[in-house]
Amino acid sequence: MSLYLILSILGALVLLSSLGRGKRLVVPLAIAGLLGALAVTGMGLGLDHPLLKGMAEFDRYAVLFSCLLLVLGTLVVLLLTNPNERSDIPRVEMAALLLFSLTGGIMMASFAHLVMLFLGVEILSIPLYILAGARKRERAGNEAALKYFITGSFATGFLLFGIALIYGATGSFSTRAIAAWAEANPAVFTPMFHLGLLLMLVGLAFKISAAPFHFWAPDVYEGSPSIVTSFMSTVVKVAAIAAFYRLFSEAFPAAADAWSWVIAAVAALTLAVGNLGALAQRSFKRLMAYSGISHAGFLLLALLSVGPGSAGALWIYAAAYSFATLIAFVSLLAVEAAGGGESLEALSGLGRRNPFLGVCLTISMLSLIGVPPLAGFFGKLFVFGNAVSQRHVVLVVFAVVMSAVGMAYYMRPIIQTWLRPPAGSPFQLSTSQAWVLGIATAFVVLLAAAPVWVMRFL
Amino acid sequence: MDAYTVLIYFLPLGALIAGAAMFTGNLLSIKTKESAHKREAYECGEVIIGDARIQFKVGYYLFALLFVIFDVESLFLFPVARIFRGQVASGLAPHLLLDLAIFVVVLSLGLAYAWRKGALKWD
Amino acid sequence: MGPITLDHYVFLSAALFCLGVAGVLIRRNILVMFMSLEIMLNAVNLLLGSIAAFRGDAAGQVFVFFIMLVAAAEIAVGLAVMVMVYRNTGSIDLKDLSNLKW
Amino acid sequence: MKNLLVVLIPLLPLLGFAVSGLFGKRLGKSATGLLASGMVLLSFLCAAALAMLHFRTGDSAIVVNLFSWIRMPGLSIPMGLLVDPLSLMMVFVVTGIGFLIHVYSIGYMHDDDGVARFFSYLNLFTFFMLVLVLADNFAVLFIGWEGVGLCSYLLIGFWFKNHAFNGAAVKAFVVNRIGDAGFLLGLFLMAMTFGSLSFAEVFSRAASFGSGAPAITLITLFLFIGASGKSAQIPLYTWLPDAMAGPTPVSALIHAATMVTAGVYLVIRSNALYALAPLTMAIIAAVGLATAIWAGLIALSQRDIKKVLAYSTVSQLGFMFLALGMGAWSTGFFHVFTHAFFKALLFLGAGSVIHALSGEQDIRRMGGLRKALPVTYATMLAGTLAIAGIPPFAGFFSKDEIFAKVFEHAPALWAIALAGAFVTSFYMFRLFFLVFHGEFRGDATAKHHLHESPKVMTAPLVVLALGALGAGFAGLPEIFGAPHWISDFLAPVTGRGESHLSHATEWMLMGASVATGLLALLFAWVRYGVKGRVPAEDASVTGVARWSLGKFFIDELYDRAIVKPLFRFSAWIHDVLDRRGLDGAVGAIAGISPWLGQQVRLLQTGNTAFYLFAMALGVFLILFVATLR
Repeated sequence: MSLYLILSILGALVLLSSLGRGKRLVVPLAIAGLLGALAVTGMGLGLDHPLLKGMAEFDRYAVLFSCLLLVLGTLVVLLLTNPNERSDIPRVEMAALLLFSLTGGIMMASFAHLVMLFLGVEILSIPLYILAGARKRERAGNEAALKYFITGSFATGFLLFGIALIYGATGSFSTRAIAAWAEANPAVFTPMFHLGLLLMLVGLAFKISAAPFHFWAPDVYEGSPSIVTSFMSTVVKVAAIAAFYRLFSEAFPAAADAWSWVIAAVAALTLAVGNLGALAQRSFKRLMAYSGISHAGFLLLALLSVGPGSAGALWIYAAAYSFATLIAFVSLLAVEAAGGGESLEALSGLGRRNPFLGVCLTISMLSLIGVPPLAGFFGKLFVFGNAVSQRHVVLVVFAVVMSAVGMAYYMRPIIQTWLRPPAGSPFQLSTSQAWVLGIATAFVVLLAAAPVWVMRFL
Repeated sequence: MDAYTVLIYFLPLGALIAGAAMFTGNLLSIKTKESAHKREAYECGEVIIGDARIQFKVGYYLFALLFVIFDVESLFLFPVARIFRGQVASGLAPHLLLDLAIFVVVLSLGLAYAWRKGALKWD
Repeated sequence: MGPITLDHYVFLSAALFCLGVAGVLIRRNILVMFMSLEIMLNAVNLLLGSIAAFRGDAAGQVFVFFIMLVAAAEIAVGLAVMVMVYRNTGSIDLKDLSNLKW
Repeated sequence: MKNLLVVLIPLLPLLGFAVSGLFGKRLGKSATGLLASGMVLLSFLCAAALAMLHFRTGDSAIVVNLFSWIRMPGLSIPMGLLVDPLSLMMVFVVTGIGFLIHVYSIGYMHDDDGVARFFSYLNLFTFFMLVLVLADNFAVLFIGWEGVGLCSYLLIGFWFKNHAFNGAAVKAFVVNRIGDAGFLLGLFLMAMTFGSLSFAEVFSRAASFGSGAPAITLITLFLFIGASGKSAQIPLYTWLPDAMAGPTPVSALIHAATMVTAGVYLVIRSNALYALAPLTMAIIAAVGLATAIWAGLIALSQRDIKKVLAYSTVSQLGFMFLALGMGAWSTGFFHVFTHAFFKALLFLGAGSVIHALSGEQDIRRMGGLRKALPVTYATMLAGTLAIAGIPPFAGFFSKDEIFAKVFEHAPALWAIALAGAFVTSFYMFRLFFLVFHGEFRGDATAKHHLHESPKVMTAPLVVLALGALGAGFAGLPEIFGAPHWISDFLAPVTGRGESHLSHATEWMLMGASVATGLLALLFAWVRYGVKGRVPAEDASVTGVARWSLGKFFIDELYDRAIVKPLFRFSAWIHDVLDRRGLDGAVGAIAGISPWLGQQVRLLQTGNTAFYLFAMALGVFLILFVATLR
């Protein structure tokens, strides 16, 4: 049974169970299901089996990214069990929507056919349009949902037009057939092919919030409930970059001349916008939104240097980024629950209000900066190393300078946490939050041991 | 004379006919002053009641949305209809029926959900 | 003038797509923007359908089904969001929704 | 046994960090202080035991591989520690002087609420510094490098409690990270060129490249950018004076004795690479000399006691790099060694003065403190004589050795460096006389409050003063016939530098530098000791009217011809070039990035129509450029 089926049946079950009694058991059920799915995937069952007549393929790349997505998804669903979580949509329905969205993400990591890519993108996005506005009565939530919807559909339009043009040029939707066509006609890329390629790139660049298609991200991140934002900035970003890499490394490697310059330009712009924009933020949530944009830039660097080892680098970077980001959002949730707001000042003296949280947050920020020996350092090491070996030295230098700027704003939460007087009395974390924090922090620390394993697996 | 040449003749001809009709109408009709009555919508001579732009109940949108989704879902039945004869000939009819049944069950589950959530209640 | 070729369809759908984009960019009424988004998607449908027809390949037409279905689901969510916004703010003008910024 | 000792050296401060960080509140102030100091002392003793056990027998190095950290095709990095003469000496400096500063902090921070936090940071810093010096490859070194930076920021910000995290701190981060970026690029290049980051492998593989190979020049340049960030060299020095906002023991430990010398250590450690890159060496010498003079000139007109010392640190680091630029590795290290003693002493003395004056740092409000603070006075005198290069204090020997090396390679540079030494001696004695001689210039309450610091603070001062007096004898010049202990000890790492100067020349050089130091002392004495001038007067032009002929004609001539222009020049450098020019230029990224960030932020108008428009514009631009290609 494929992962898609497991997850969508799980989602449907959770949704339908909201009608009956025993709702309390539903979210634990969902978590158990997710862990089961993770076990099935992690053991490599169904590895390299084409699914749906070759429209999807669980190769090693897909398995690795699916595991990451499943772990992240499980952690976010686990956060849902926190009793303080407030929304106008029943928790069970939120869990179901998250599961559906996760299914879409996994489709994006494992597609071998553009229909699956399109369906994955949409299945990922549509539940999120709803979730972004989960707090129906708050204008911020309304605005976030609407902005996300309009910009998202706009981008989908470009993606689809691109797909249609690629189909027109190559006569197929299958990534293999497209790659074969591109290889067979290396010199004469028709304008149709070229245009389709670039439009698809635009559509996916929107999903990872790369500049100049990033404008939605800060507003939507800010307006959505923090728990949804944590999902968007981890699962969605990982799924989008996984799809991006999969598409360009499998379907269009032969046409690299046609797209690598665009990626380079977009990456540079994204790095600048993300890092500089974060510098000027006063809200921690918005700061993390810009941090997400800047890391999209770093992730694009991995895309730029497609070759042996680049998929592993991408995975390590994505995992390091998303676990650290998840920690930041759990901190935000905990501080919000303790009566603080979303501003940086709300983190004041966090180290004394809850030392465990303070330490986890500090580790997360240090990993995002790229301090060794945390996971973020290895992500940067491999991504930069690959890019340098592909002769993108200027871009790497720029990226390193921008990560220097990054240090300035990632230090601000740390400074707030340890050097400022407490903004309130000490508080307890809820059990689920403590678990999520512990697990995510363990990943941030232990992923340092993973590179060898990941590289060998891929 | 191919398809486009016809178009070239038709465009001015159409414009001419429409213009002529309006022109003769203008010549023949009786001129009246502007008045509130004159600016009213024409409803076959009846006196109109109320504004045409009224607010619909939100429930109407719910129905409309549900209808649209289920309506469009039925699209997927068309390709099945297209290959049905061939499948039956090759003895795969039971498989096909099973697939269709699953499809319909999933749809009806969705409908049941909407129903239980009270989306189908008019008030 | 020769027979109508695939290129004609490509240009037609490209023009339609651009119209949709222009509509989204110019209009401020959310409902009209939704319609423009639909025009963009329909341009894609037209393109896929005509390519499929010219190539004699059903895949493109099946893709159209998927697009129509997903578009319906998407727009249903979009309309729901719009209704929610209207209930809270009493407006479906995009200008009125710009409180999240900087 | 030896391996255990090696591991214990960094581990003990880490343990101290954990304990005082977790249980500091419960232990109480003095217990935390004792614990933190004790841990550093223990790791000093471990190092001493190691030296006794191992280095007496003449072996050169111990390598301890803890575990394999990164292992992939083409690159494997062990988590390894290396103890060789160079790192052992550094460990002694870090733990020895670190211990004294810890002890001093018990007294200095006594009234502060965050004592436990303070000591846990200090211990963490010591841990990272030890990792830095004990690393056996560049990656581990980089961990320590980043770690000390992090602790340094935490400690600078220690008293920033109620202030917003301001632009200056952002600047400090960014300036430092520009250096780190250079370091990191150097590492990448190194990994690519040599396929390894371990010291031994890199150095042995580099030998086959030959002198002046572009790859090596590039690597060494990048590493030097990193070094100049950490060690505050032109143009990346501007963060160090700002860092003085932290507590004074921090300035002594991190921003004078240990962390800022990490850059010097890096270059000495990589001497096998630098020896192959003559171009980089020339750049280092030029940057070092320029920094030495430049920072010295700025120090002339500073009025904050810690700022004077900060610029003096920058200037002394410049002298160290000058030595390194001459290829005199052990000489550079010798100056690191002596400088650690006298600069830590000067900072702690300044701290004692500030403590006595309840936080006053402006030297115009000091004066005549020698009676109230006798111990501080005496020890500060030792420190000042040492930095001014008056024999037999420590600074004389190391500075003299630098000058001899410079003279040997480039006599012209020697003359400039000598001028730098004059400036050094002058501003230090200016500070000394202004603070301790003359009449007290503060208000009555401050005068009433004056008191000598407690024993726990003065004891480290005395020990350091003995160090400032005696440390120089570890490296006696060849002409005295005694062995040059430091140079001999370091020889396995740095090689043995040969001197080709005749004895007569050496005597001449020594005489010149002593004379320069004494001359500056004399000028400062006349100006600030006898005539009791205060900086405020110097700056005002009306003072010109009160000049009269015939009193001290020579003094006035000197005043008019040299001192005034010098002061003006100094003020000009500080105001125009330093504040607006260099600071602005370095801060090009640093200063401009908050502004750019603001622009990016304002671009986010909240208007969805604009977002859509931006997306469409992006698509259009991409397609447009694609058609042009």
